[in-house]
Amino acid sequence: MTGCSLGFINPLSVLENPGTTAGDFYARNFEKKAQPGRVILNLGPQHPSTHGVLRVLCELDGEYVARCEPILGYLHRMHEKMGEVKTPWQFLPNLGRVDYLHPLAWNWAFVGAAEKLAGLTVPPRAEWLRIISCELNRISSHLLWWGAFVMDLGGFTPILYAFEEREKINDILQIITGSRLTMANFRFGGVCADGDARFFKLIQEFIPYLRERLKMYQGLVTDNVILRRRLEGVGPIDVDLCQRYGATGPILRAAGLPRDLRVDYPYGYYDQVELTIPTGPVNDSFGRYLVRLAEIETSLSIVERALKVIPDGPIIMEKAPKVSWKLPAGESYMAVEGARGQINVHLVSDGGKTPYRVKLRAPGFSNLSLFAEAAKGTLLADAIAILGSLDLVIPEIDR
Amino acid sequence: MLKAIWDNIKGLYSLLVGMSITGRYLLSPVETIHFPRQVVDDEIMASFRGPIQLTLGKKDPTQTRCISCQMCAKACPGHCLTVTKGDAKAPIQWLYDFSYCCLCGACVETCPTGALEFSHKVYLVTVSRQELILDLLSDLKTRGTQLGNQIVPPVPPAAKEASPSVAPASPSAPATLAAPTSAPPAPETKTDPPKAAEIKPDAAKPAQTKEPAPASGSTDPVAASPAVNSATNNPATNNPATNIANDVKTGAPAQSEPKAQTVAPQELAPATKPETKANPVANKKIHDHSSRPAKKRGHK
Amino acid sequence: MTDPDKWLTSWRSLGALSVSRHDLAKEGLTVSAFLPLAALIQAAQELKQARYSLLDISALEAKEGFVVTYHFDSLDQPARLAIRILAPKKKPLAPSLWSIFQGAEWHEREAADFFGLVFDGNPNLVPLLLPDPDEFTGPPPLRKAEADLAPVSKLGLLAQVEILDPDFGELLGLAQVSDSRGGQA
Amino acid sequence: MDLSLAIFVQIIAAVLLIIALMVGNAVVMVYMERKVAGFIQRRPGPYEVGPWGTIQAICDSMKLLAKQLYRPGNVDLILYYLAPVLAFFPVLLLFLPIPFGPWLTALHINEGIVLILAFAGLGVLSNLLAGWASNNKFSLLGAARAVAQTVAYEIPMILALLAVVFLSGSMDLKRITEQQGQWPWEWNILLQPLAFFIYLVSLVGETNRAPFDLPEAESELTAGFHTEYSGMGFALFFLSEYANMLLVSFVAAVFFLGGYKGPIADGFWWLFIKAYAVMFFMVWIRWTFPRVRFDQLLNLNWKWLLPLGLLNLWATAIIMKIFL
Repeated sequence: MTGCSLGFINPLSVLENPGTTAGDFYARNFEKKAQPGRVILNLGPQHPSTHGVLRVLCELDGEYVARCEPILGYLHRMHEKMGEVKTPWQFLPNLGRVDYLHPLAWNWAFVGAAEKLAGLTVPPRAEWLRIISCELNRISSHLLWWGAFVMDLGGFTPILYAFEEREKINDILQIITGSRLTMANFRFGGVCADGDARFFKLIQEFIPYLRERLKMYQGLVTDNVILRRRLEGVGPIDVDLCQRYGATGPILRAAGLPRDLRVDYPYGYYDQVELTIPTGPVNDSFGRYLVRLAEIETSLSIVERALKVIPDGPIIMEKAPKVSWKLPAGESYMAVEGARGQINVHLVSDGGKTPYRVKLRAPGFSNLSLFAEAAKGTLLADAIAILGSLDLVIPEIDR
Repeated sequence: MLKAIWDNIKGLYSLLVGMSITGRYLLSPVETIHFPRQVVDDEIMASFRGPIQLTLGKKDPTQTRCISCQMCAKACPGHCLTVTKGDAKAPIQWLYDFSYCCLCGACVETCPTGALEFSHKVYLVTVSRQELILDLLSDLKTRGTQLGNQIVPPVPPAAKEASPSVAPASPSAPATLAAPTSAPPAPETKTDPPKAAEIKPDAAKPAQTKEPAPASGSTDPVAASPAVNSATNNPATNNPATNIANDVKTGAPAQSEPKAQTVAPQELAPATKPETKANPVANKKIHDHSSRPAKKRGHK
Repeated sequence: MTDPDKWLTSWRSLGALSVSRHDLAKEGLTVSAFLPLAALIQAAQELKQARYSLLDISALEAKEGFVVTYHFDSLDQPARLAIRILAPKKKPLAPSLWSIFQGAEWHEREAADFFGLVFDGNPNLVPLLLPDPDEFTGPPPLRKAEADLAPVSKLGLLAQVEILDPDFGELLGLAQVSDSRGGQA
Repeated sequence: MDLSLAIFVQIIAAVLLIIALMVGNAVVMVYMERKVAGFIQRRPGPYEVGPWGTIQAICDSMKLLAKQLYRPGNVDLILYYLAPVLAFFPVLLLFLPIPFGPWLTALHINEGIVLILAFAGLGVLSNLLAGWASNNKFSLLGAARAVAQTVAYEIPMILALLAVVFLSGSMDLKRITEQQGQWPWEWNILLQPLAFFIYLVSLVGETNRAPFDLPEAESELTAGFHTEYSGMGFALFFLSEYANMLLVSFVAAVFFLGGYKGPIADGFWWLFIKAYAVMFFMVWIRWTFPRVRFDQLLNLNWKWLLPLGLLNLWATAIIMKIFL
């Protein structure tokens, strides 16, 4: 306690001698390169606008972010070690928890890698069920991103509207996956539960309903002049930046390159589905916003097409691998187009009970790495807008 | 300069459009379900994968189909299951530690005799980890006796997955050790016979509104009484409407958003002591997770 | 000449230890090669000019040493390839690609966290995902016990391999094999 | 105006009444804001406590009253505790000149608007002190923003009110109300629509309400200048924010919507209805729009509202010269 004298404490005392902040290891490490006259600010890990537990150390020059560095590891659970300790079948529930916004893409990546390695064939009905559930999951992930992004910019209501739609998708996906968030219904060689009549009826009702709601979103948020002014020209990310940092997904597409794994390396039955890849008119935050909303429309058309074509039949191959199934020796690299970009699993097995090495490549990891360069010299409010436009899910970044 | 003025006027118009939308929603009905008084439609919960439970015996519903072959205990990634084999094939104690379970379904899919299935219990809440160690045998007995008085039509070979969504609330086993029973244990619950009829969504029969919770005092939501002989007060009292014997509906009206059936606002049942019967093996060392021996992790 | 062949010839000129061709559908790669440590920077620069971007750096520990796989993918057409280096167990050192692909900084820091590799040239080699050294001083988590290590040939990293460097072949215990399926795994 | 004993007793009674009004208004406003926010977001809002959740706000204030006054470590003591008090008391003075009825005015002076505008600027001093004293970088940023914003939005507010003063020829609030008729088409809003629009925008900016709530922008500065306050300190800040809102709505009602004059029977109830209508509009805006960026906020003010205000004044003067 500083006594009750008129203790005039100058919170800016840090400016004269930067080395004095208590800070932890990372703050001290970050501060070595700080210039005097700058405030070191901790955005996170407990901060309302970092989705999950992300910490960004910023060096502020007034309101401008002179230099920043994201600090990771607050949500690190070491899924890759669990992959090496559990049998492939037991590792499946982990994949529902690596990225809880688009878990079915992670399921597909791991199960696809194992199927490619072991040469398992998946019956057609299961392939179409996979496409339907994965695309619906992508829509629910984009909806949550949309709500959270507008909340970062100050609008509190849209996220509640987005959650109404998410509830409907969760009701649909709960029929075949049994859970509403950490879904893990993919099995080696197929899917574990079949969609009954109610499942298809709910989807039939959901598609026109969501198209109707997207028009409302357009009026409420997309055309809103305050949002436009907050996003246009903020945080331009061009193709060179994407190439140097390995950013993929909506960020690369907003930069103008129509790169989509569902078209470049068609896995499952994606080659039987014609797919228009939306690329952003402009490569700033508003371009990324428009690309993701257009992707919701693409996913809806894919689900519509799949509903017409899905055949009857088994949902899993005959002698599907059981819990103690062993992966054959070899290496396989499966890439799946997740909501945030390329989800790649590098599966290496020496034929033992558990895989030898499971490398999970998260799209958010590379997308976030370019934030330090994209947010240099912007206002603090713009840095938060760029962070939101990257659609980050911290658990998948930390794995 | 003129263009700037025109932009601002268009901007003003977009603000008004935004306000008209929120204004319209201001007057439209509320979308959320008010939990204690309304419950999410059972048709939605029918496919929910809750904590696992033993399936009812074919001939005698209180007997389990488990032959204690330990296949599930080996398969479980979280080491949640402990099955102790009695002299006969049937197990004498079946412990399931829900605090380590990740609901992956490995046990359900590897069980050779189909003795395990997912329950649809959503409202399972306890005060301590100790109470999450559920004794599935006693839970099976209570559910079995629950159905004892209704002749169970042979379960049609509906898909194993769509098991009858029966999770009747029933107080725990009758005999009490010391804890004073505040409510007569013998419930006269009015439960409809759980016809495992396939849910036909399009039949336009109006859904029966759920009659209020059975008149008997205790609507103990945790169907399986905690195995450990702790006479702790069973905490989950503030959600009475949870495991009411939900009859299988024949045709929920076909609108899409989750129909909430309003439960008559009956008084919240007073908290009853879980009368755990003097369990002979209660003090036997149950599967102790605190030690988590490292060698188990290796799976070599 | 298709892209993969172009790379095979350029890697051969860089003195690749072994070059192998993969079937895209099964293993998700078109071509891959084991490069000596010195040639890594040069190969990465060539890939950057050809508009390739670095997807990830996947390290794993084998009996002979650390196999660090760099996965690249082109921005223009689907052509995913991988460059591997074999860092010896004794001094797990690898050159950093940070100067070419800035995104590599985090991937390298993650590999350093999990395997204890050192990437010289990485500007900020402090732990990325694991707690900072004051709190966490344990061994790198993904290292395996000696008994569990498997030889590289057994891990199937060498589909239709063509060994170019003889002592690299002995190191991996593979005979001098031209284009047939490599290794007696 | 000799300050005789009667006047003195009248002012003391008025101040006590005003404190009761402010506390009552805070409770009603908290309830209204949460209910309107709820229904816009299609959820019921407060529901449990009391019939339809009416006494939820009262229970919240009881909770805030009973909460521990947590104070971070190296905080500047004197300024830290002075800030909430300074936020609350100036607003008391602002309610004195407001004419609640033909004879129901706490302090009837003929320059009511000068008193109001003079003390309105004092509120921002408490934001600055709070931001500076709580030794938290986020609140410091919030305080700096609050000062710039309030100073900026004072001027268009004055210009808008000045236009009405031009029209009615006097600064006495009672006279201004008297000149407006009972029926809506006789109110000043029709004579000065542009002034009303400018006033509306600047009152949202003046009271730091969304979409201009930069000083306590949750997603950037966690809670701006009152991050480090809990319990009664936080309650005082909220009380003064809602009191400011009530005040600027009263001024809007008096100047543009005919004060206590209403279609059937004049009286203070009309003043309250109009004030709460303006406040409903402010709450409605808050839950619809995202937040503007700080430089856009100031650009809007200095480059658009100020010129418009001057233009409006100039036009009013010309028209009055020619026609009246």
